[in-house]
Amino acid sequence: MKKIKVSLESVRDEIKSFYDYKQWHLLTLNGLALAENKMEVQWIFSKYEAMDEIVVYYTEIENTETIPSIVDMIPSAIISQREIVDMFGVKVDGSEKGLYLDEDSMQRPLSGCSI
Amino acid sequence: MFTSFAKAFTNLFKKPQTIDYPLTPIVKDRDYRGLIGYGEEACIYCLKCEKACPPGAILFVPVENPPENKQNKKGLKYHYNPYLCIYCSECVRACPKPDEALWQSNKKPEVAVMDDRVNEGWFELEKLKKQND
Amino acid sequence: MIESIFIIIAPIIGGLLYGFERVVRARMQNRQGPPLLQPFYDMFKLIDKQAFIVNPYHTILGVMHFITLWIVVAFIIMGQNLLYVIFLHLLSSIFLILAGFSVKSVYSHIGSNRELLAALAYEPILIMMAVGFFMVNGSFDIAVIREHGASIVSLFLLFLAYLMVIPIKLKKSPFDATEAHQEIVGGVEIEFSGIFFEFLYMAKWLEYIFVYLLLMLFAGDNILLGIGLFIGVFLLVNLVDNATARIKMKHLITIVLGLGLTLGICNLIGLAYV
Amino acid sequence: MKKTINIPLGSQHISLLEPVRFKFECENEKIISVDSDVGFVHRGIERACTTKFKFDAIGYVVARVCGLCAITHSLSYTAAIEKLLGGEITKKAKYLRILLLELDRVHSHMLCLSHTCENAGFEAMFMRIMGDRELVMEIQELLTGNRVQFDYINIGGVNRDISSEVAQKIVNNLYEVKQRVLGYMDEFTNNWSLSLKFKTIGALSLDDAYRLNAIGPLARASGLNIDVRNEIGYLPFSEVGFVMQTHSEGDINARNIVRLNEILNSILMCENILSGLPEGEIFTKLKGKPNGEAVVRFEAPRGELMYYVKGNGSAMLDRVRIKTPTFASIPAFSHIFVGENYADAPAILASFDPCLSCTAK
Repeated sequence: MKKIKVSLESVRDEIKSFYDYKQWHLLTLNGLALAENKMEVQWIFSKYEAMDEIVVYYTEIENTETIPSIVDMIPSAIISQREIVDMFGVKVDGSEKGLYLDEDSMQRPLSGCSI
Repeated sequence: MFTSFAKAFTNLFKKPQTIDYPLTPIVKDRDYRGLIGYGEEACIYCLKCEKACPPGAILFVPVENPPENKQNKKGLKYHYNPYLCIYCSECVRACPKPDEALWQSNKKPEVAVMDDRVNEGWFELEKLKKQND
Repeated sequence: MIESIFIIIAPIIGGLLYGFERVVRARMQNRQGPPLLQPFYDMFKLIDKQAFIVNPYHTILGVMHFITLWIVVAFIIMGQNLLYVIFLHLLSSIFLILAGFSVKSVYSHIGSNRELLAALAYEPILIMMAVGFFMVNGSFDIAVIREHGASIVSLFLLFLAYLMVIPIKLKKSPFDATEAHQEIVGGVEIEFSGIFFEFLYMAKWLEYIFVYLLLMLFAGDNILLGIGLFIGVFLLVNLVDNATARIKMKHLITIVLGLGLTLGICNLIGLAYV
Repeated sequence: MKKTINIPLGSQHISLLEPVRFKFECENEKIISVDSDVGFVHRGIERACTTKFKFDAIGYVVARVCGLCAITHSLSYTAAIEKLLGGEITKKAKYLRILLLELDRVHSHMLCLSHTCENAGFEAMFMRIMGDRELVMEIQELLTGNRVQFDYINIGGVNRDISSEVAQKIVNNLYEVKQRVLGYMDEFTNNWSLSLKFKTIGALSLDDAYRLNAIGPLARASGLNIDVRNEIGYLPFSEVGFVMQTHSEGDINARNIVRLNEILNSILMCENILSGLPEGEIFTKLKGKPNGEAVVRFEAPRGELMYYVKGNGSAMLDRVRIKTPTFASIPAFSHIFVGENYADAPAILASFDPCLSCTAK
């Protein structure tokens, strides 16, 4: 496992220059609570047909900061991004919608249904 | 397509694979992981099983409350909740005297009904346990 | 007298037939299956359930579907005109289709659409069948057809075409796209509930009676042949049900309309000129 | 007038008994766009792992994420902890782990195949495969003591040894399963109505598979060589005869064929393991507390499963991150649906082998 630290501003450029869609695939986005209102965000990649080659890009952010979206480069990141919005309460560019539904959400099945 | 056709036809004259369940009981293998058995005489009250149990289905709770002497391990009583148990047999592996003090049978728990107060009874025990810690 | 008793107990016979078919199907799939009287247990359960009325027309049309179908069965048993029977049966299908369109559910709409398309595919075959019977027996009356000898030899191609109609009507693979449990959750049935669904459920049993009574017309006055036909086709339909997947509406129409019409027309032309 | 209709599939639907919702926008019955929603049941297992349970009990907790790939979950977690503790387990334990992993794959693939058939309206095939699946379930029960929740893998090894009678029974049953699977192979390739439902339906091109990060049988059916068993050295998969199965078509039929081939390969691996099972202990006691970070991947029946574990030297872990196969494939799923007929949607969905129980962890 190789860990590469990047700054929040350069994360998009770093991933863009690194990511070749025929060689790497995104495993997931991961969050890690470090201290009071500080957290680490990780982008975990793995290489096709290679022995255990995993690259982790990570950056440390304040909880109030917004992390950039990488959906335009890696379409499958959308679902991890939406999950991280809900799990850590961070903001992700363009993914203001979370993944999980509140109990009183209008999108819940059978919401607005009264018997 | 024709093989399934023929198979469906020959199946007509075969004994069904499934059994008439509630009437015909299911036979469980000897090594099936089922309820945990407990032998009080052999138990040395090391409480290893209680610590090892992932869901916390084994509790040693003092008989008298509050206990006169907290060090008196013999004042503890073994409680086991078969409905919380995940039958992983971690406790049996942790037990210093397996087969005598603690063992795993291949029996399934009875279906619990409301009168058993499975949950409420257990919550009271958990509360007691917490108070004495 | 016997006829009226038959008419009254027709749904019960249909239910027994349906229950028996479920047992046979379970055995074909090598499993225990439900008891013979399961349809009736289901019925009692449905009666106990709370019934929701989505809108009155929907419910009324559903009940009308059942009543019309019962009348259809009654007409066949009484030996009425075959053309009347077929058109009245079409009417009962139309009631069901309208019921499906009268609610908001998407599944119900798709179900109605498919039901309509299926009716388009099998109705010409039924009509050609009536024409075929007329050409052989000189009458559309079922009573007359029953008095004549077996017409299965001269109407063999139509008989084959009719075999394709049976799975559509009984909602069996490969032609069960109109109901399509896994896709549209029963289609038109979806918005019926409780006792009103029971009417639809009983209509299904009557559908069994209708289909097999029409089939027995091919045997004419030969009752043994009629029973033989019934058993053979019953087994065949269930075996095919157990050997095929559900095909799409598009394929259903191509196959049933294309093949069925060809078979039917060949048979009629043959009858007219040979 | 509106030209399209919205058809919902889920969150409660007969063809899929799990809480996922796809909203199809259809023109007549042709799907033109898809919206998916997966977050209906969130159980907070990741959180429970770091707050409620000590690290040695979590293997049993994560096994409850999913009933079908229970073994892969506990195995991945255990492997991560073993990496952090730095111990080496015995060769026999490794072999037994592969044995159960492959048995699990066999029964999971059979479930998926039967489900695909059922959603294509082929009830008899569903019953047939489900009935034959009992053969595998039976030997799993003999081996581990339970049908579904195996609780077989322990930090340091496995919980039960295998007796010679059980080994013989496994060999016998697997031989039987192999014959049946060859029968399905015939059915899937030759049945006329199944070919109407499966061939050229729900195709995913190789480029799209790369672009959307498809994994598991879904990607392998499109010709993408991704199988984690090929990419990890932790368990000796190549020693026991692992061969990657791929197909080039990418449609439902290709997925089925890939799954069938994988079942055959798994059976071969199991037979190899049983014939060459090394002697030795099945359990090594590992001491210490996990400290540091580890990423472990395993090939679950549905695709790549990833565990990220961070420990801080105490009995409670800092973070457990689970990436389940279905979760990562949702974008690919949505992509495949576009342009297909709604009548095929349930069969396509079943051919992905979605596991929403994993997704809603």
